[in-house]
Amino acid sequence: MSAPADVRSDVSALAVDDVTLRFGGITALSEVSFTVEPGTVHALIGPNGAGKSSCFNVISGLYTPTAGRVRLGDLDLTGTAPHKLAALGVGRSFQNIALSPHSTVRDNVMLGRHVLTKGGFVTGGLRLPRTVRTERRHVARVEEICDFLGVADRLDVPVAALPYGDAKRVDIARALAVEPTILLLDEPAAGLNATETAEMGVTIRDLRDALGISVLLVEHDMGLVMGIADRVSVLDFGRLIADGPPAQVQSDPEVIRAYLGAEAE
Amino acid sequence: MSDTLVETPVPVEPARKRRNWAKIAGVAALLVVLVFFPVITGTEVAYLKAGQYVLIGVVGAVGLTLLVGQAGQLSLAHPFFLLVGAVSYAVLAGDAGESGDLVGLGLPPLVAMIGAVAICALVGLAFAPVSGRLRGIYLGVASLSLVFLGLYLGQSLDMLSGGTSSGRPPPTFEVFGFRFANTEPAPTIMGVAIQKQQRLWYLFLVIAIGSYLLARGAVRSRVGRAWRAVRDNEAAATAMGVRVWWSKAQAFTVSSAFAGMAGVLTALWLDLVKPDENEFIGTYSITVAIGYLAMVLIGGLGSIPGAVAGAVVVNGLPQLLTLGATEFGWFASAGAGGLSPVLVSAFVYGAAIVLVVLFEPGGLAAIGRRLTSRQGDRR
Amino acid sequence: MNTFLQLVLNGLGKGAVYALLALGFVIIFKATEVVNFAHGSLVLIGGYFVYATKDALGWAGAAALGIVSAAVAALLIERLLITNARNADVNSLALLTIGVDVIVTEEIVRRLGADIPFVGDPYDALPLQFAGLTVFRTQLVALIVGIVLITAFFLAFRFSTWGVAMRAQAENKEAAALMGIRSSRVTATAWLLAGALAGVAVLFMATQDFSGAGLGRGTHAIALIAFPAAILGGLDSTVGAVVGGLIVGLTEALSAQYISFEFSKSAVFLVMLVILVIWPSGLFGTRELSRV
Amino acid sequence: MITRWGRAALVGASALLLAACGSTADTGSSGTSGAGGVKTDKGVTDSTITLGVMTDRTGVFKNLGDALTGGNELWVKDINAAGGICGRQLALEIVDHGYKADTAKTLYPQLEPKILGITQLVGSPVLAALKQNLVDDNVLTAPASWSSEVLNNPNVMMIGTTYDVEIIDGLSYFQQQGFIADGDTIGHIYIDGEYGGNGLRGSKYYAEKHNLTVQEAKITSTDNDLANIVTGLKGAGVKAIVLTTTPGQTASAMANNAALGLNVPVLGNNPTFDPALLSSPAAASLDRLYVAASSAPFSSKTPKAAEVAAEYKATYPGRPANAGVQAGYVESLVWQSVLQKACENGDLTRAGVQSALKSLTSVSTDDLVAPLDYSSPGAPPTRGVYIAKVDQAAEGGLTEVAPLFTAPDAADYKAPHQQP
Repeated sequence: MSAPADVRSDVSALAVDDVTLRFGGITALSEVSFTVEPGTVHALIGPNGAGKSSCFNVISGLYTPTAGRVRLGDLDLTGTAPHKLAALGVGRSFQNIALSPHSTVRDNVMLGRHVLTKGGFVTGGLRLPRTVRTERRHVARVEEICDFLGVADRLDVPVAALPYGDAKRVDIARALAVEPTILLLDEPAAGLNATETAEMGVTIRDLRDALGISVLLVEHDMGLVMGIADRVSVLDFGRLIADGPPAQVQSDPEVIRAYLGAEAE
Repeated sequence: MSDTLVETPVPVEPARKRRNWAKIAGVAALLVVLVFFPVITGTEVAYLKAGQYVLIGVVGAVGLTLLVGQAGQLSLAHPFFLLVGAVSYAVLAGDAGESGDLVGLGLPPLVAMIGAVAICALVGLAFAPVSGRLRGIYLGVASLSLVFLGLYLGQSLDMLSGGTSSGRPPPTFEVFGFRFANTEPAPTIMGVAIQKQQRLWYLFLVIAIGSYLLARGAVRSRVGRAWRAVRDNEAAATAMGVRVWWSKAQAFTVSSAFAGMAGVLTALWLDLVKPDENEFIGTYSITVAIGYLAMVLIGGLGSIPGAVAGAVVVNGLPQLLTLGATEFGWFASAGAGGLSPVLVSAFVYGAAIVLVVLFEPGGLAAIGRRLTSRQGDRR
Repeated sequence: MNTFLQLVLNGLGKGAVYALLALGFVIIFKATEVVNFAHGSLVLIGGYFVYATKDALGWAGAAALGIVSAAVAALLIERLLITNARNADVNSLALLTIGVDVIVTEEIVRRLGADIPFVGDPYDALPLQFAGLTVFRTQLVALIVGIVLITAFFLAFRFSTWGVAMRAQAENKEAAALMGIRSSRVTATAWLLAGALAGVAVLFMATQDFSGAGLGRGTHAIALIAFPAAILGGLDSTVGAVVGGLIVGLTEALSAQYISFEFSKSAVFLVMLVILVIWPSGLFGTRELSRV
Repeated sequence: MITRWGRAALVGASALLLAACGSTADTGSSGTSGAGGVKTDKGVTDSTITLGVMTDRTGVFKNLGDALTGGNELWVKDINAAGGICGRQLALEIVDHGYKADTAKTLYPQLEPKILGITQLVGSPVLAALKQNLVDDNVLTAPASWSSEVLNNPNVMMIGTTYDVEIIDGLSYFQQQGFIADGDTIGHIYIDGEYGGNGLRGSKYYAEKHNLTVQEAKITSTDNDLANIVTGLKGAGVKAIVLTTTPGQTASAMANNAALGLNVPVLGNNPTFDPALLSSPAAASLDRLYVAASSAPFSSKTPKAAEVAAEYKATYPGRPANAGVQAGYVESLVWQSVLQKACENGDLTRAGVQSALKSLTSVSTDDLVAPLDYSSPGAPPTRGVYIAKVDQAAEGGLTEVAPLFTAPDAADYKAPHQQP
């Protein structure tokens, strides 16, 4: 497997560089390093409690690492306030769908355009023709994204009324609406059945191919990961124990031990 | 999310934009009635007065529903901002008073009105460190402190508020030389003289409609989406680039500004700015805080049309019942411990709160939607 | 110095009653996470029954009936309204209790009519003097009753099956249910006890010594002052309720003298505000009211 | 968004409005001649004179409101039995505002066209909110409030003396009795508002004259526990306490005065005492309370007061009995003098009533209050008070300890809106 031919020039590598994270006496991450190459689908896996979420949260700015850096191309993301990441081209989805349940699909996905638009209470409230025109343009783009994710026929439906699988897609659509150069997906297949998981895999590859952006996913589902990832990093007890193409990682003895050990627990 | 409040569910049926002629006709008819209301009431100015009072409620309730319903911050501080708005208007536009011991800057009334709203917005912004840190009921009770503080400050700073004794008269409102007072000769509409009360009606109507449209626009735009996102999930909002603390502070600021405008209108309506004598009964009291909360709850949290309906119930009902009491002899036994208009209104809105929570979290707005079976207001 | 000591005495006496009221908020909150805005109307219901039956039953009988009726009223609110609002979250339920409170308060005040009856016959306005200080008998009795009841609650929380069940439920509702703890019984008991506490409190509140006024709107207002007591202590902490009650009583007494009387109520709320800004869940509260 | 149809509707409505517009000089009627050649405008027909009552029958002052209204109604009954005034029967138009300014503000335009003037208006927030209306419409009003602060309103007809004057007279009495001396400290507990503020003005004036220090304690009308305040006053070593409070607050002040071992004499304004206090837990501690008032108490031996009280009890059994009854009756009695004078002048218009009032220099009210002089606007119409002391044995709980008098300091006192 390889990166698609047409990687966008503005997509840079996301580098996790020697990141250590401690809470009090507990070390959640210990000198973890890996790089998400531009235009690749990169998976971060590991048994429960391996530090996947901690690592994900360091990248998305919720935690500041005790040591080490996170870089996106030339930009140092370490310690950047989380709300600033979207503007820097980082989009993320959530494991347990974090949408506004009573708002429509369109409304939820439009939130992704927040950093791409301007305007406060008064400009928004007045609905000046210019604001309305801009808004219409963004709505069109959002509808396009929703179409891509296969939820275009549900635009006016409140999220609470959607089946779980569709809601997950809306969550990803919202992350894409940020127009990210790197998309962070937190367990995109969690809660999906086998068919839906397979479809999700196809969607992730498709969107990478179509947009030429990088994707970093944290995932439990081995089948999905091995099927779509260009590269896999494996964490165990806060350490990186393997990093390479899926086939190589799959056969790594330490990875097998970690997973079996975890399952034997 | 443990701390979102009840909210208005939007109907499930998808419907493309389709022009609903019945609705258009209804709104047009309503506008005509509102515009000709002074003609309809004619010499029965009391009913016009009641109508003005409802419009004040509309302005305040629209502001509160943005804060409580859209941004998910429970606030009981609305009366405090009404007071700040009323006093600011009197200070900015007023003079030193008969005894010469009041602070008055003598600015043009229109400037004073805008200034009063701006002052309320700033005071609301100053509360951001508290409103951004507390949630749910904790924020509700914390915001109640402002009502107590307002009472204390209103009583202490009588050079601003005029004191609880006699208060101070708010200067007559005027725009570009047009005074909202009785004049000779007066313009007429269909034979009805447009004097002070009729003029105030139009002023209040324009401000209420403006508030309504502004709020509705905001709710449908970027700022409204950010509020709802922060209300429903702060982490997700943050990931989408929303500065959570600012979004919260903004909601409190905006809501305070609406309350401030309602305060200015209250002063003009009463012809008086005067702090209350105690914190339970009065124009800026806890009763009023609960009244405003009732408006937004009854109307359906977060719904702008719902806030209007809530204002009609909470501010309109007691006024109408009182007028009916003298005109038609209702509540004859009120004095002897029977029911009085105020009591009946309190029962109605108390019961309405209970029923809304029990059976229809979407409030009157949801009921209205169901009746007209039209599409939701795309909150 | 005497002035200061006297103020501290006044503050502690009132603080004991605030603590009883705050404990009522806390018990309900621990069991159901609902903040009961209708507590003031439970107080009024208890007081009203004392007033209505005092002549027929004598003070003791009426007091017992008052306590029972406040408890039953609380139970009714829980059974008829709270449990039927299944889809509402806890904040909505708190708002529901505001609606209940408006109705009950208005109705009781209407029923009282022109009367503002005092309900503390056996101990009211018979002060004890020593060393130049005055102890108001109502407050002394309130303090003793408060200590006894609060101690009893602490013991009950720790040792009784109900207390254990309730703590389990407060920790984790699902787990408690799995362990066979019947949630509805625990909840109902919590409301019943909170109502009874309100019924006890009113026996001290509508007195000359405590509030200077009989039963009426003012009694309801006092319950509102107990709100900051519960919140600044931490809504899920029984210790917090006691400490909060005393802080409110002392803040009120001391600020009345050393700042100004009219500031004393604002002072209570400002103290609460400062505490909340520093500790968003109160002094002893543990429940994290936010999550990321 | 202001949608296209929304804009269309707005434009349409505005167009309709413009089409309907016109302009007219709205000439105010200057009165028409009615029966007996008397000029009249609002509230007076050939057969009836209607006066308004804006009272509180459902709010915090419902006891007072009911009693005042009872007094007004008794007077109407009496005067109509005696043939009315100016050949016309008297009628009342009664509205209940529940002590809410917003309700009163709406009720007023409904009431105003029907009445000549107002014979009872309860509630200082209500009076403040209606001040401009009363001036605009020239409605002569007898407020159930005795603050000299409202005398800047030319349409206010004060019945009796004002709170500030009561206190000045009362403190003069205290000094004469030797309770206080120049240089002492006194406490003054007052409700913030028109009532308390006016009472405080009296003690401040007296303190300045006699070098007293006043320990002020501001409370609201719902504060009923004054233990902390009295504790503070005791600490300050006050020789006397002045109260401008509600009866309930008086009870608390008196109870604490005794309980805390302070035991100083206490001076109260007229409204501080209510006979119901005698059956409250504070009853035993009331004996140090002195009340200064320009009107006689409910149980007064004054023949007219006794007659009104008896008539009230017979006519309205079960309605609250307090000094409000006589106060209501006396409000209407003054109106009676005004109306009779206006009738003599042949002018029962609102303006006519105003000028009739200003020509009255000595309105007699059968000794219910001291004679009233309305010829100097802004000044209280009388400065005389009775001093009464609480006495469990006396009917109504008050014994007169000083007959009607005006202290020299009270006579010299310049009320806030008094013309020089």
